[in-house]
Amino acid sequence: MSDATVTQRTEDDALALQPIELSMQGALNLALRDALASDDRVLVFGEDVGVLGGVFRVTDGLQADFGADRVFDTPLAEAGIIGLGIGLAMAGWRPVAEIQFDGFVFPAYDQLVSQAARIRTRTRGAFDMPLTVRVPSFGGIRAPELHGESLETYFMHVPGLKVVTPSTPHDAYHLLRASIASPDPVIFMEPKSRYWNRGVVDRSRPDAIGARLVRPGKHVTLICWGSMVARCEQVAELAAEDGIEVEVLDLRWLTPLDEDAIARSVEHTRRAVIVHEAPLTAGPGAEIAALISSRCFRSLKAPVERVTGFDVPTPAGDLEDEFIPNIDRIMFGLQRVLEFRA
Amino acid sequence: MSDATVTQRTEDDALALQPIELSMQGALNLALRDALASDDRVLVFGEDVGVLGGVFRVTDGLQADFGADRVFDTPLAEAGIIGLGIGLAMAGWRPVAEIQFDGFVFPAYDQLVSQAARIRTRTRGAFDMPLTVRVPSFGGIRAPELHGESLETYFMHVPGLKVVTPSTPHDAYHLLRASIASPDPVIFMEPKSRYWNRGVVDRSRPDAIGARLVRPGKHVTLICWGSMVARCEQVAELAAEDGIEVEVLDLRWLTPLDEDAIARSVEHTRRAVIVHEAPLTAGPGAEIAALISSRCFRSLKAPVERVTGFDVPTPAGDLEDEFIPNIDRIMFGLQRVLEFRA
Amino acid sequence: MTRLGLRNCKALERGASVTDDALEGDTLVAPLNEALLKRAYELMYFTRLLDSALVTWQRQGLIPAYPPMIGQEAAQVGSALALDRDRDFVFPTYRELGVAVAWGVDLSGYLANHSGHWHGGRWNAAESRFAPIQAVVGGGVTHAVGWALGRRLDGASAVAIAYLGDGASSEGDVHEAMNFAAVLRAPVVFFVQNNRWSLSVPLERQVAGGSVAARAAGYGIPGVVVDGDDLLAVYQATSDAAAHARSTGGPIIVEAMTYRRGPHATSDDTGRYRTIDDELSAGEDPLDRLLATLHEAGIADDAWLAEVAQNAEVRVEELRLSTAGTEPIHGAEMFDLVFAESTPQLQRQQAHWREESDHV
Amino acid sequence: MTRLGLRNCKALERGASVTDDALEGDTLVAPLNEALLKRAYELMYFTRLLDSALVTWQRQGLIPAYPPMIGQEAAQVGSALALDRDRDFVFPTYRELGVAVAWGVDLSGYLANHSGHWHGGRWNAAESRFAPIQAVVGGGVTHAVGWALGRRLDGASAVAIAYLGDGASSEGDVHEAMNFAAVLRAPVVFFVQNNRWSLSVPLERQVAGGSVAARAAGYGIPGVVVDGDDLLAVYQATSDAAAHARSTGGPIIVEAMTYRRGPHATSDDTGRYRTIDDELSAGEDPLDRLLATLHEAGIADDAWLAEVAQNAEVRVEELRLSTAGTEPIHGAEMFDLVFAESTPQLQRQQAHWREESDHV
Ligand SMILES: Cc1ncc(C[n+]2csc(CCOP(=O)(O)OP(=O)(O)O)c2C)c(N)n1
Ligand SMILES: Cc1ncc(C[n+]2csc(CCOP(=O)(O)OP(=O)(O)O)c2C)c(N)n1
Ligand SMILES: [Mg+2]
Ligand SMILES: [Mg+2]
Repeated sequence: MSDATVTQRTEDDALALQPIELSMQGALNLALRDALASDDRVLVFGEDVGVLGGVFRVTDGLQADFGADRVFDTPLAEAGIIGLGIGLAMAGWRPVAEIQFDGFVFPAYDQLVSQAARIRTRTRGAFDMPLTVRVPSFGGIRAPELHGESLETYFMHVPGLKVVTPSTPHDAYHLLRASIASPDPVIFMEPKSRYWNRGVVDRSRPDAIGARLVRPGKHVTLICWGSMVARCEQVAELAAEDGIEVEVLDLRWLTPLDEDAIARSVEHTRRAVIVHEAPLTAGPGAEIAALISSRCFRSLKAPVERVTGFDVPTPAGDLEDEFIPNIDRIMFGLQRVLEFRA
Repeated sequence: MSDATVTQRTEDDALALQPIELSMQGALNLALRDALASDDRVLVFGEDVGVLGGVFRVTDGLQADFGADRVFDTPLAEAGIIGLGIGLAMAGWRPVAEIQFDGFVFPAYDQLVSQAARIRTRTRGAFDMPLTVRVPSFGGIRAPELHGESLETYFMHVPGLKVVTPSTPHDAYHLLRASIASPDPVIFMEPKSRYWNRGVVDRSRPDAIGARLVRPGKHVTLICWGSMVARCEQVAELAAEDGIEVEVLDLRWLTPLDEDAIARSVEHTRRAVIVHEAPLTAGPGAEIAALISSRCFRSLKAPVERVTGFDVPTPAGDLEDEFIPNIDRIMFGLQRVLEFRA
Repeated sequence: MTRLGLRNCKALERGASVTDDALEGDTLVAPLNEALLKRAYELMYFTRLLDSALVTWQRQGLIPAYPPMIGQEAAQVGSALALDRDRDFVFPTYRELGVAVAWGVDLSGYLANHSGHWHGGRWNAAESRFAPIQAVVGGGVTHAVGWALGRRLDGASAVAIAYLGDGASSEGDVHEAMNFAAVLRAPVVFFVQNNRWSLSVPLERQVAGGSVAARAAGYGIPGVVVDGDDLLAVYQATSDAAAHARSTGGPIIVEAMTYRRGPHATSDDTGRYRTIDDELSAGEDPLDRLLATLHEAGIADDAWLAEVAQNAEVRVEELRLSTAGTEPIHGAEMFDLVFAESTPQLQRQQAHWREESDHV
Repeated sequence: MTRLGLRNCKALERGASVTDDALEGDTLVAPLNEALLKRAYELMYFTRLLDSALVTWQRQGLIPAYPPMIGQEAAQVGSALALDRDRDFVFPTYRELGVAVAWGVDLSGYLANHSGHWHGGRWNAAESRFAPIQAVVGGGVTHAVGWALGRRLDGASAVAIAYLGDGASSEGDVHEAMNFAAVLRAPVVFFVQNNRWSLSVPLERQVAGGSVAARAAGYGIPGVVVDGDDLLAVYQATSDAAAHARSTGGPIIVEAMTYRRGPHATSDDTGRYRTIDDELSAGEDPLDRLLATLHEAGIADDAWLAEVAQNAEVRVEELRLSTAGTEPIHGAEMFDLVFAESTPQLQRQQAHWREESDHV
């Protein structure tokens, strides 16, 4: 290779790595594109991800650019999709499967829990399981039943699965790249309601480890992830008007939990509110609340609050706003912990 | 009917209701038998429950006595079994389905989560869903992989499912009768390791509501259910030798949780240890610990301890004892809460 | 294999080989009489109008989304008319407007699902003998088997009809359902609308072998392929199938070859995955075909047709008004229907909810 | 439908109708030569001895449980010998001792599963090209499809063989796997050991239509029924099937009709659900049948047979010793294999575990 070529290449790369403004959908598409380009063992498949480019267009154009062997549609069967991914991984590929909507993870659940999550253990490490499962997740888009579920618990409780969800385009890019690079199965939950929100993606600044401190504050910690982060930032903004300094922590990884980041923040603020869309009981907030209550036992000034979906089947569009934590409910949660007197 | 017949009947009934000593397996068999006899809408089905009488003989003799229309074998397909149960319930039957082992719930999980649990909501109450799903559960019998799983979380987080598990033959009888009588889907987890332990079943003393105080004590509450209750009683016995009075609470129902019983006990003892076989993270103990930490915030003298299975795939027989909470580990848990100084 | 009314069905040439060895006990039902033919046309006409209106209403923002069924009117109306509303039971998918119309389901209740008022719809599923809209592809097919078995055990000669698409046939649940129905003897008509698309995926990349009815032989049950755009053929095939299920107590597959002429749903852009040529392969419109039959038989004069059109328009307008004016369901109902009786947890959550959010 | 070596197979009379329209590209593999025949007999003999020994060891308390495969030696050894250990891959169930033997899997590692040392077994699954023991009925069949597709995409002419039982055929996963393999073109041999029982449930209450291979036609793929107790027939059918998969890149179903002569597992009591007459219907022992063939061909003298027996006994005794003496796996390994790298949570839990329990 001549020097000129190298220089050219480097300049292209540098150019390519300029920060760009993208929607989260665009960032995810770019991450898949870069993964496919940089590692020819990466495969992308699922229902309608090929020709159509996915119902949310996250895989738009990938089949055209990388061919129908690497980006392809499967028949309509979720267990088949995950089982296929497991076998592909065993054959040395790096599969990125899509389950079209959160609610349709369940037909594949056996393959995730009893198979994908256990291959490493079952084979005593003879096989890696670099399977990424992209799942458009959470509510907020007025979709039909089972198109707006929040499945954190269903994944967090499974030993052998990693679980992650981005809240910004930048994080979406880097977390998806990290998930695909992972030698372990990762459930990548994409917050549907944030697909079209834009932000700057800087590919030269990878950032995919642990939680992200979104906003520092000293009176109370708001713990959130995925679809709820933007709302929690709004709440923090509003609270600031009343002189309340809310620290907002975006967990990003639900497995493994960044316990140190959580504890550090709550040791500092001594109060915590957890916000999630999933139902309350045995929800993701249960583990986090239990953890804080234990690790910050001495410093905690009020019981940890959980502002969450209710213990009801996630309702239809018209009632969605009654179910998903809204600003009022989060505010009430803050108030409860701030006003609590032991 | 002549008076003589009536008197005879009454005497038979009285006789029939005499307390009897039975294994838990026998008590469950009797409960099914009584349910089949007293309500001709009850059906019992699953893999190998008919001719064979179930791999644990819980349905032994039922097909012979009630006929192959009411007690029958299905093909080997768990989604099919639960889907069948849903349809039978819609046709006015009261189905009692068996999933042969805990680990094989997952192929049916979609039918449980997205279907059975939601039929009432989806039809705005036009249909009850009196489906009971019996699941031989938990470890302790040196079984192969996926025959010793503890699935509480997987059920507790699902709005629309009730979840219960007995620890004694008496409870097994009454809780199963209550489950079958319930107009809502109930997951009935049978602790395999306790199938052959005997106890007195008194059918004239129904007791199926809420938690059960197994042993009163004032220094610390041990919270447990199903397979762990006997072990916790042993621990309490041992602790008593050191002058520590352990209160043992058998939750029985994981959904709905008997929060008042939990809070009452912990308000009194001011310390709590939760014991379960399921993995720690997002396990059933997370919800209970979060609950206690919140409701008993002022009185709690130490962080709630969770003595649980680890965040690893439930291991094989040889390592089972390393995974399931043993007496030593529970003792350490007690010690940690008792010695904690704020 | 039984093939009925195959006037215009390319897909059939691909050579499914279905045996009808097991097809026994059929009682041929009286062929469609004049009144029934006209009734079918009315229903199809109204269905078409309402289906198109729903697409418009979605564009106008009246409803959030809708999966059109244009082109499947003969398959849906023909099959529904062949069953007995007083004893049979329908297990629909999400694209069964024509079935709901022909079955007489309360349509404003039906539309509640597409309006985002209530998942599953807002009619009485038990009284209407029409299960809620099913969001999980293939998710309700095993329920049909359970229901049918349950009624057989009751000694009732009732049949369940399970609607499913070509895409649904790939789901494991559908296989389990068919095998269960055959082994346990459940009188189910598995009614496959093979509309040659599953969202963006064409039949040949979905159904190995090309035909769902061809799988019947593997279960030792009868399978029938029918021209799904021929109302008479669909009615006849489904009547025969129901009679078979009723008299033998066992299942049967009917595969109606049709075409999804519209997008998958209002949000879908078919231009991304199919060509005009694809769409032209749909063949003649099922409504036109039935109309031609009516004309041939000399039983449709202009006055009657005008009346049909007029009635349909009036009803569609009524539904527009009822849809626009439907009282939203009160949020409290979320909490009331989880269990037969509420729990302390739900009561507490409901109390919080009442205090902390604004409600209409 | 292709039927091979049907000497003694009642179940076949029930009339599965499988087409072999799609069976193309087959290269007939050289028939078993003398050396191979003798090798097959040795493997079957050894398998039988080890299988019986395992039942004894279970009774003696050496191992907790075991699912005997007695009677399935021809099906297992014949199919395994027909594949290529250097490029193909086996996806077994939990009853595949004969396959493991013929494939050359490290048997003391294999037995670790039945000894309760380690779920899935303790051999190197990647190097042996033999997936771990699968506890979920039907659970590994889709993996075979993925693996085979993956190798096809690599341009390798490698075949996956997925073992499954008659019972497994009822699971939705198996249907999804077959349809995927056909649609996506994955070179998989679905090798069904139809041993006429799924635990206590007989074939006729399990497999509607009576034959799994009969379902092949519905997927537009070839299906073959073979006398599973005839070593030659099994070998030939599986060789042909593998050649078909290798050359076309597509799947095929081979159904070996056999009989589960033993209990489902050592804990099982067959007297509760099947009669002596049932058991007699199993027909002639596959080992005896192969021995007769060897005798007919004049290639098995007493000295050789004695040597076969002697070698088998020595090896079984070695395995008894290794099984009795296997170092148990250290509990710490539980924590090491959850992820490629440990997490703080796992490290903390492991530390607790180390301090709070007694370990060997
Ligand atoms: C289990 C499941 N997976 C995926 C989806 C998303 N989805 C909805 S409809 C559809 C295509 C269905 O095709 P088909 O069964 O042929 O019915 P049609 O839409 O043609 O009426 C898909 C992929 C779903 N609703 N459920
Ligand atoms: C998903 C699942 N359901 C149930 C079981 C319990 N079980 C183990 S083997 C078996 C019967 C399997 O029959 P078949 O597939 O014919 O194989 P065979 O035992 O005859 O070799 C059952 C019901 C299981 N292991 N996995
Ligand atoms: Mg379709
Ligand atoms: Mg079998």
